[in-house]
Amino acid sequence: MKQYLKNTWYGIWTVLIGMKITFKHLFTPAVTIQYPDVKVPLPERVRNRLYVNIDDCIGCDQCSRACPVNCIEIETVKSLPGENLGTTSNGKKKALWVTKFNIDIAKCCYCQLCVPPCPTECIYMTDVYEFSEFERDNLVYKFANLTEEEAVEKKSNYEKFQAEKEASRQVGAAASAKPETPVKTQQENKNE
Amino acid sequence: MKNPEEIFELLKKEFPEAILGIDKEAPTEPIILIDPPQIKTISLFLRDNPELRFDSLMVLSGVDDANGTKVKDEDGTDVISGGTLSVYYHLHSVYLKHKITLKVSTPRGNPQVESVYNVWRTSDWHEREAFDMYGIIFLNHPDLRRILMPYDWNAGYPLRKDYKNPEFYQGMKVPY
Amino acid sequence: MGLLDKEFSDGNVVIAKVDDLFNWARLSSVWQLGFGLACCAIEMMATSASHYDFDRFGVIPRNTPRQADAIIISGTVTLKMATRIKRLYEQIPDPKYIISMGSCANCGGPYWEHGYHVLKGIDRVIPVDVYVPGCPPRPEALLEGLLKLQEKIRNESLRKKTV
Amino acid sequence: MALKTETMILNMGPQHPSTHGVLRLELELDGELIVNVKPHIGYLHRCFEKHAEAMSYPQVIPYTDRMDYLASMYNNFGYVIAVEKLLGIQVPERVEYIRVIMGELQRIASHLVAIGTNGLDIGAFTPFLYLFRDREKILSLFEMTCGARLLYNYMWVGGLSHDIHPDFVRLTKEFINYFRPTITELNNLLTFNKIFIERTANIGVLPLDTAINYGVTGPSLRGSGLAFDIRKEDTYSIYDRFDFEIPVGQGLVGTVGDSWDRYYVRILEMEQSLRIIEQAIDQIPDGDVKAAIPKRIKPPKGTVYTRVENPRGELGYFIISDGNLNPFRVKVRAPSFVNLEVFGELCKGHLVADVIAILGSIDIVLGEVDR
Repeated sequence: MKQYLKNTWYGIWTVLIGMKITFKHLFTPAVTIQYPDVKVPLPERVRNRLYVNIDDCIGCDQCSRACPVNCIEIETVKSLPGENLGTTSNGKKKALWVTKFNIDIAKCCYCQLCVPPCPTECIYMTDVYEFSEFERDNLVYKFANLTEEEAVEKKSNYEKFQAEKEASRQVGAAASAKPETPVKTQQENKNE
Repeated sequence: MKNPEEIFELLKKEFPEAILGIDKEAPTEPIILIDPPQIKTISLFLRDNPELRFDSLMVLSGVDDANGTKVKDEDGTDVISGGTLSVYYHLHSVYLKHKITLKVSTPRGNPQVESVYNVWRTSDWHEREAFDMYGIIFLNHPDLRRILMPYDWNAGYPLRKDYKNPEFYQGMKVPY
Repeated sequence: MGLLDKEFSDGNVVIAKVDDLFNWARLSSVWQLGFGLACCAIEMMATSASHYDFDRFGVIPRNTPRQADAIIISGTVTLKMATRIKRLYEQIPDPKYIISMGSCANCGGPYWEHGYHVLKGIDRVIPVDVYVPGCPPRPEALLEGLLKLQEKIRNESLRKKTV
Repeated sequence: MALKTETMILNMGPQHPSTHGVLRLELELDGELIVNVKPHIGYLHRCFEKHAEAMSYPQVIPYTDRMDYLASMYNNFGYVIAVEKLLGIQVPERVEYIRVIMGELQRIASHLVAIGTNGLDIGAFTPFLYLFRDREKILSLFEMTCGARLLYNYMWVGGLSHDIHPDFVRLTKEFINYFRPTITELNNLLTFNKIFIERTANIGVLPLDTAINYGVTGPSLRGSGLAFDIRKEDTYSIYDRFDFEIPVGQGLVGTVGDSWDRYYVRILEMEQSLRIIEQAIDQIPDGDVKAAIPKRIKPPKGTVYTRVENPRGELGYFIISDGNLNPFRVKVRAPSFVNLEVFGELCKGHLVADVIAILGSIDIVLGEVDR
């Protein structure tokens, strides 16, 4: 009986201690962030939405290879010798048309493994985190700045150029090595 | 406290046929190779011998050695035939503080290993996992069911190197 | 409110006003099914905890689907779990809303390629209203997703949808 | 007179607020008493081991994050140690110190969730809110350092992804000073609350020999009274340089190894973690954190098993390398997976309401149980 009363008293007493603590907390400043009205500044290293500065991209495909989830899709077309694609902001010469640079941000796991390999520092993570969508397809971000027609054109240009080169080389090879026909076929095989 | 070589010598003396050898190529600890049907007797010895006292099984892992020959089946997918599946046992003594690794290899076509359920109860779920992932059958395990995959999964053992994912499971499309 | 949901074939002033009232009531008390799946669930818990306080938007976790208005699918949905989620979804009374939180629920996320046991997107099983990207999304991002959902509810109507 | 009665099967989960995720329990009941518990797992099986076989070594690190999502730093830690052992590389001193500090901060953050949810399940809502408030402070430290709140991908093979922020040392010290009194407050609020003690003391007693036979590790094993901690036992990184104690369960309010002991070990462990951080933060040497990161990680043929003391117990990585860029096999010895096995044993003979108290005291993370 004595133990029972003691236990009861102990129960009430410890609850009162707890209540004292909660009461004290009534007078501490609130920590809640009033989100839509107040937005706390994020630290500089914060990792949110990926962004690609396509003007600086040289189409080297390094980020896509580093990505563990393969959410970056890059397609490039080689430029023709006469074309000038300009340089990136840190002075690298561009040699490839980036016809497709898609990031499926819905797949991205925000690990930042794609950022360090980039030689021109054109892919980086921004502090934008508010980009929810009603449709999932809107989460595929297309960064390439060539229009589709342009991309097709570049592709066909390059193919034409390649074909011309091939033809001229075949003519050249035929001219230089006329007697040795088997070698020529071998070369052809290699080019395929 | 004993090092793995000493334990190997001790085991070799006790069970001359069941101990197949010691593999020292690993950069960390050597691996003692054991005949699959004998693993339970050896485990009991390892646990109960006062000099060894391996009272805890750290991890039991199934491995597909992928050392068989690859053949193409009618759909054109690679299927491995022949070769072995292995089970690694990492043991540890809480009181004597020594560690040891055991390995058993069993043919891929009929993978059967004696269960160590009665030696270390930890092995219960580990063995079920190895069965789930590799299809290794642990003899005398009291409750050998799938553990991580659904109970009605009938598309094979996912961690085998030649596993092929099914197209549908209960009407849900599986591939992306 | 299943009886009143999308029942009226033509709108009038009364329906329009009732619409507003209903939408306001619905959007300001989105009771969610307390339902954590994976990593995102921890961020969801953090959202309901002191710093972000989900309660400000009327979001209270309910432990049974029959009292809930919305599910936040917070994390990876595996094939084993998908059938259960479908069942839970079916038990929620109309109108019901789904927020898909995080990469995994959106499309399988990091597991889309080799995940033999991962459902590649919860929208293969149940319809999704808002996709919140992130892995895991920040609590603010989830709140923003909720605001988007409220936006959607605000524009709903009791009228039948014209095709 | 013994009436012949039938037992009843009660299903709990996978959607249940107190199962800490998607665990399904099949309870066999005799009235209110539990006769048998069958856990069904796998509802969050995310195929980590298959992914590890398809990725290169550094690409596996983001996936290790996602296993035990409450202790991502420690998962990274264990993995990078394993790969470094396989490669045979030494990391710079500075990296070791930062790793230890991050690991211990993560241990505190993880225990805060464990304690908070344990209390929440039993009915104590206020501590949950207070602890999440404190956890948010640790998360902001992590966010400042590596940019992510939950899944960090911070420790890389041979180094770290970022150096610490210039303010990190100051803010961590501030956090330690802030957090010490909070633990006392928590003790007053929850630990020694009579109602909490009544719910947890003498509930789910785990005897030591059962614990060892079932392979239980971490706070659950220490709660049973054995001072077994891999940080001391099989010391890794630079843990041998710090002075700290291993708290064990003593049965202060009940039997040794009951739920309350497992809970209290966590609180004592947080204090020890603070001690380690205090010692380490003053000793961080200067240097580069990316010095030893290899360009291409291609370990030699071989196998390695390393273990670290995760907040939940022994986290082991068993890696087989066949000399290629991808690991041949990565097996994870997940502490929660092993600790959950003993759960059925603990519940036998208790009431239904005790199930969640016991489950909370084991502190499982389903991401790690199922991987």
